Amino acid sequence: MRREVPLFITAIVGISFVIQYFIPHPPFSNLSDWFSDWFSIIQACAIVLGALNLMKISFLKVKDKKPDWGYAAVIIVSFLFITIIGLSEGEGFRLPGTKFDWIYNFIFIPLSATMFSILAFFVASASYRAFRARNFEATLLLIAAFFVMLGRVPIGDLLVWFMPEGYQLSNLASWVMNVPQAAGQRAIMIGIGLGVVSTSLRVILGIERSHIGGGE
Amino acid sequence: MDHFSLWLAAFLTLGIISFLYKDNPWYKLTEAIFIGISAGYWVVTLYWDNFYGKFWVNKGEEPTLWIGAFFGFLMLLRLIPKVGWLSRWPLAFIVGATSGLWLMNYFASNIMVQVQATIMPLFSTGYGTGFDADFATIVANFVIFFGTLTGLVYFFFSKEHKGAFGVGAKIGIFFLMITFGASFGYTVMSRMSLLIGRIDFLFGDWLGMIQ
Amino acid sequence: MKNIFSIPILVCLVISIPFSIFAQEKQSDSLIETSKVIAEPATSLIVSDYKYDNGNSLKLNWVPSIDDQLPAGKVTGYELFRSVNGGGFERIAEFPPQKNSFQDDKVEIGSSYVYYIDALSKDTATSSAKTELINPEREWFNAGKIPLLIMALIIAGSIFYFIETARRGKTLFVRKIAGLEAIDDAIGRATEMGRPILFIPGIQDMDDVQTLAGLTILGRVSKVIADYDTRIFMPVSRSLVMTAGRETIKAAYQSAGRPDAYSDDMVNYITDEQFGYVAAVDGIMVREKPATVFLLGAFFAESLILAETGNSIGAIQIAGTARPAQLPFFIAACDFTLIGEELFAASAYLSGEPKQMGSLKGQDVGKAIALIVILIGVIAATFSTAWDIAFMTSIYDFFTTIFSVSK
Amino acid sequence: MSTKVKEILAVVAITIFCLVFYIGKINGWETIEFSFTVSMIVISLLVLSLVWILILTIKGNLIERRIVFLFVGIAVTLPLFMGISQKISSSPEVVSLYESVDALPAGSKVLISFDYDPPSAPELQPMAEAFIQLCFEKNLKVITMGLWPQGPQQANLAFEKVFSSEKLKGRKFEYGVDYVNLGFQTGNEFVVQRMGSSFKSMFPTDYVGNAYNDLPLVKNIKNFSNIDYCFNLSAGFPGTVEWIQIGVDRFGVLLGAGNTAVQAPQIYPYLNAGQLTGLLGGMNGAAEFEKLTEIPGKGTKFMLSQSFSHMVVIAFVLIGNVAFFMSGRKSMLEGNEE
Repeated sequence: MRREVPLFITAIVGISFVIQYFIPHPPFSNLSDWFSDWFSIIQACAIVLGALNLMKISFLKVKDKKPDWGYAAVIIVSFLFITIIGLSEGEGFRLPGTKFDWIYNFIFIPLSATMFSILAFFVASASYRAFRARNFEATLLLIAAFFVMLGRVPIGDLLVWFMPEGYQLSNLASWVMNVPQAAGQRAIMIGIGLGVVSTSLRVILGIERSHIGGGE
Repeated sequence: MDHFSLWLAAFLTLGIISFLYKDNPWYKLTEAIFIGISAGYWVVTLYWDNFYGKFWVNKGEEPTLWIGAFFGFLMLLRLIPKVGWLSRWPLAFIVGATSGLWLMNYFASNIMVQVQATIMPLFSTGYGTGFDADFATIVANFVIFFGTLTGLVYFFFSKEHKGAFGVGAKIGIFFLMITFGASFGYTVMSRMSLLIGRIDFLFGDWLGMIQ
Repeated sequence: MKNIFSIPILVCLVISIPFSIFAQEKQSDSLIETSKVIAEPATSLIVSDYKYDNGNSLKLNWVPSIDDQLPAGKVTGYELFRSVNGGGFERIAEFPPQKNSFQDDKVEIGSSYVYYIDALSKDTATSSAKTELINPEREWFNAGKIPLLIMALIIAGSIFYFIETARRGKTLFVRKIAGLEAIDDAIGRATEMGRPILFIPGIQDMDDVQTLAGLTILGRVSKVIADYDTRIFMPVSRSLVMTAGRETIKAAYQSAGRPDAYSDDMVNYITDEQFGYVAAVDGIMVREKPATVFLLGAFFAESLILAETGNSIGAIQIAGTARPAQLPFFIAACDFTLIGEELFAASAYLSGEPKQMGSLKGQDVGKAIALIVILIGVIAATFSTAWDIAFMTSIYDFFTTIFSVSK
Repeated sequence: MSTKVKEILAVVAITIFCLVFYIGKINGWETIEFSFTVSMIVISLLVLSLVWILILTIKGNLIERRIVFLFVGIAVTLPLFMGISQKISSSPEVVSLYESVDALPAGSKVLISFDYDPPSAPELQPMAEAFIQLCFEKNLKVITMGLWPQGPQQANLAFEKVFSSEKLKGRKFEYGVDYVNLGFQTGNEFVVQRMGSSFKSMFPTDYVGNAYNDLPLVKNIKNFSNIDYCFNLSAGFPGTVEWIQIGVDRFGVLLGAGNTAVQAPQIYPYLNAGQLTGLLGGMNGAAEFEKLTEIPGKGTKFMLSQSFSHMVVIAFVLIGNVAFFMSGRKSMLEGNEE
C-alpha cells in the first residue's frame, strides 16, 4: 500500500501526460493546465513544511545557545517581520508603495543583486587559478573563450584595427557563436533530450523509484 | 529614495561584498537577514499568488482545483509522523506528471526539431536554392554538420572510445569544448555586467560620484 | 446569311456612335479608370475543417483566377479576408500568384468563420464569392503528430527492448564514466578524514527532470554512505525536494540495513531564493569544510560560487548538470563533471542493475538513429539541391516529414 | 597592530569616505570625470600592476584570491569615471531584430514579456528601455507582461525612463490606449500556453487592477493572433526557450529576444533554425541595439567598463597559464592558499 499506490499514481499520471500530447480533446487537453494549477497549490502547501523546518532549526539553535545562535535569532526575526507584513498587506502586496514593496526594494534587491554580482569576482579568481591549458581540449576551450570575450566588446576590434571590415574580431566571435558553438549545443541538446526520455521512461515504468522511498 | 533606505541598501550590499575578504560577522548578519527575508518573501508570494490567487479565488468555478488542494493537504500530513507516508502520493503525482510532460516536450523540441534542423544541403544557402553558396557558407555548413555528428558520437555509452569511433568521439569533445569556451566567454560578459550595475548603484545612486 | 449578321452589328455600331463621342469626352477625365488592369476573381473557394487537430485550424482551397495561368499574368497576388462570428471582414493573409491553398491556424473552437479572397491586379482587387459559415472542430487524435508518435515508439521501444534483454540475463557493455567511477573513492576519502559529505541536488523544484536525476543518484550515493558510516547533509532550496530527499535517504539507509543511523536533520530547507540559498550554503561550506561535495541537478548562476568555494576549501567535487551554460565552470573548478546526458545516465550506471543499464543501451539506439538520419538526410539534401536528383529529393522529403513536429 | 585593529580601521575609513561623498552629493557636488590624460595614467597603472602580478606568479607565489578580487573591483570601477567613447559594431542577429521591428507598420501591437528580476537588470533594462522607446518612436502600441513576479515592476521603470527621454518629452502617451502593463501571472510556461487561447483568462485585470475589458488597447485582443510582434526579455527559466517552444512552435508568433549573456549561447541553435527574428545578447547586445536605434543609454555607457573587465579576465587566464607552464605543470595544478 505504501509503496504500490505511489508507483501506480506515477505510472498512470505519467502515461496520461504522454497521451495528452497526441489527443487534443478534453479532458486530455486540459491535463497540463490542471497540472500547473495543482502544482502551484501543492507548492504553496509544501512551503509551510520548509518554513517550519527552517524555524525549527533556528529556534533550536537559539534555545541550545549553539555557536552563532544570534544569527539564528536574526533569521527568525526577519522571517517573521516580512511574513507578517506581507500577509497583512492583502492581494496587492506587491504594488508600488506598499511596505512589502519597500522591503523588496531596499533589503531584498540589494542582497540578491550583490550576491549575484559577486560572481564577477569568482569568475576572475577561477580564471586565474582554474582555467589551465592542461591539454588540447582545455586549450580549445580557452581560445574559444578569448575570441568571444574580445569580439563582444569594442576593444576587440580596436586590437585588430589593421584587419579589413568584415574580418574583425567581432565577426569572428559571431562566427564562433553561430557555427561551431551552435553545433556543439545541438549535440548536447539531442543528448539531453535522449537522457530525459530515458529517465522519464524509467520513472514511469517504476524501474527508478528511489525518490518516493522506493528500493527493491 | 530617502536617506535611511539608501544607507540600509548600501549597508547590506557592502555586507555581502565583505565575504570576499573573509567570512566575518558583518557577512553572517547579512546572510541571516537574507535567509530570513527571502524565505518569508517566498511564503508570502506563494500564499498570495498560488494559494489565494489560484485556489481560493477560483475554487467555486473550477471544481478540479479541489484535487490540487487535496494533494496539498496530503503534503501537510508530513507534520503528523504516523500518516506522513501519505505525502508520497502528491510526490508521486508530481514526479509522474513531470516525467510525462518532459518526455514529450524534450522529444519534440530537443530531438526531432534539432535533427531536422541539421538536415541541410551543404553547398547551398537553403534547400532548393541550387548550387549557390559561397566558400564561407560551405565551410560553415560542413562545420555544423560535422560538429553535431561527432558531438553525438561522444555521448555513446555502449562503445569504448577506441579506433575510428574514438577519433570521432575525440573530435566531438573538441566541439563541446568550443561550446563551453563560448559559454564561458558569455558568462564572463554577463557576470561583469552585473558587477558594473552594482558598482553603478554604489558610486552613482548612493554616493553621487558618477553621472 | 451574311446579311442577317451584319444588320445587328450595324445597329450596334450606329447606337454606339453617340456613346463613343460621349465616352470620348469622358475618357479624358477617366483615363485611368478604363486603362485599369482588372483580373478575374479566384473561383471555387472552399473552406473545410482541418482534420485531426485541436480545432484550431481550417483549410482553404481555391482555383486561381483565369488571369493567373501564366507566370507573368495580370494577377499580382491574392489577399484573404475573414469574418469572425459575423463581424466585419479583416485581411488575414496575402499570397503570391499561383497559390491555391492556405491553412488558417489562428481560429478557435466555438467561433464561426466566413472567408473570401481577392485577386489583386496592378490596380484593383476583385473578390471571389464568400464561403459558407464554418466552425472548426476538434477530433480525438492529432494526425499531424503520427510521425512523432512513430519515432517516439521506436525509441521508447528500443529502450524497452534492451531493458527486457538485460533482465533476461544478457550482459550489456557500458563504457566507463570517469565521474561515476570516482564516487566510492570520494566517499571513502571523507570517511578517512572524518569530515562530512555535502550533496546539492540543484536549485529547481520536483518539476524538473534534472532534480529527479540528482535525487536518484542521491539514492545510490547515500547507500554507500550508510555502509561507510559517514555523515551526509543536504541543504535544499525547495520544500518538495526536502520531502523527496528525506524519503530517498531514508530508503537508502533502510536498504543498507541501518535505519537507525538516519535522521531528518540530514536534509534541511533553507530558502527558495537562489542567492539566499547560495549565501547559506557558502557559509555552511566554509564552516563545516566537507571533504566531498556533490553538485548534481539543475544549476544556474550559483554553480560557480558553489564550485569555487568548494574548490577553495579543498573538497573533492563531483558535479553534473544538463545546463550547458554552467558546465565550463564545473569543468574548471570540479574534479569530475557529468556533461548533459551523462547526468541522466548516472543513476542507471551506478545502480549496476541490468535493466537500468538496458535503458542506456536504448538511448544509444536513439543516438544512432539521429546520426544515421542526419548523415543520410544531409547527403540527400545536398545532392537534391545542388544537382536536382529526384531520388534524393524524395529521401529528403521523407526525412523532413518524419522529423517534423506538427503544431 | 593586530589584524583585527587593521580591519576595524579599514571599515572606519570606508565609512568616512562614503559619508563625505554622500554629504557632498546632498550638497550638489559635481560628478567626477577623468580627463583623457588621467584616464591614460590610470590605465597604465592597471597594466603595470598586472605585470607585477605576472612576475609574482612566475616566481611561484600564486597571489591570493583577495588580491584578484580587489584588482577586478578597481578595474571595473575606474572606467566608469572615464569619458572615453568607443566604436560599437553591429552583429547580424541585432540588426535582424532591429529590422523586423522597423518593418512593422504604425499601430501594430507589440507584446513585451519581462521575464527577469532586478539582479539581472543591468543587462536587460537597457534593452527594455531602447526597445520600448523604439516602439513609441514608430508609433507602435506596447503591451507588457511578466512570467517572473518582478517583471512588471521593471516594465514600469522602463516606461518612466522612456517617457522622460529627450526625444519623447513633448509627446503624450495615454495608459490603456498607447500602452498597457498586464502584470504577472504564476504558472511559468503554462501562462504562455493558455494565452494561446485567451489573454483575458490569464490576465483578468492589469497590473494595477483595471478590468481587461476596460482597456481600449487590449479589449479586442483575444490571443496571439491579434499580436503583431512579441519581444521577450529573459534571464533564465521561464524565458526565451519556453516562448519559442510554445509561443513560436505552437502558436506561430513572431518572436525577438533579449537575453542575459549567460543564456544567449543556448539560444543560437533556435536562431539558426529560424525560430527567432533576432537576438540581443548581454550588455553588448544592448549597446549595439542602442547604437542602431540611436538611443544611447546605460548599455553604451557601461561598455568601457565591460571592455576592461574582459581584458582583465583574459589577462588573468594568461598569467595563470604562463606561470603554469614556466614553473612546471604538476606543482601548480592545485590552488595553494587557504
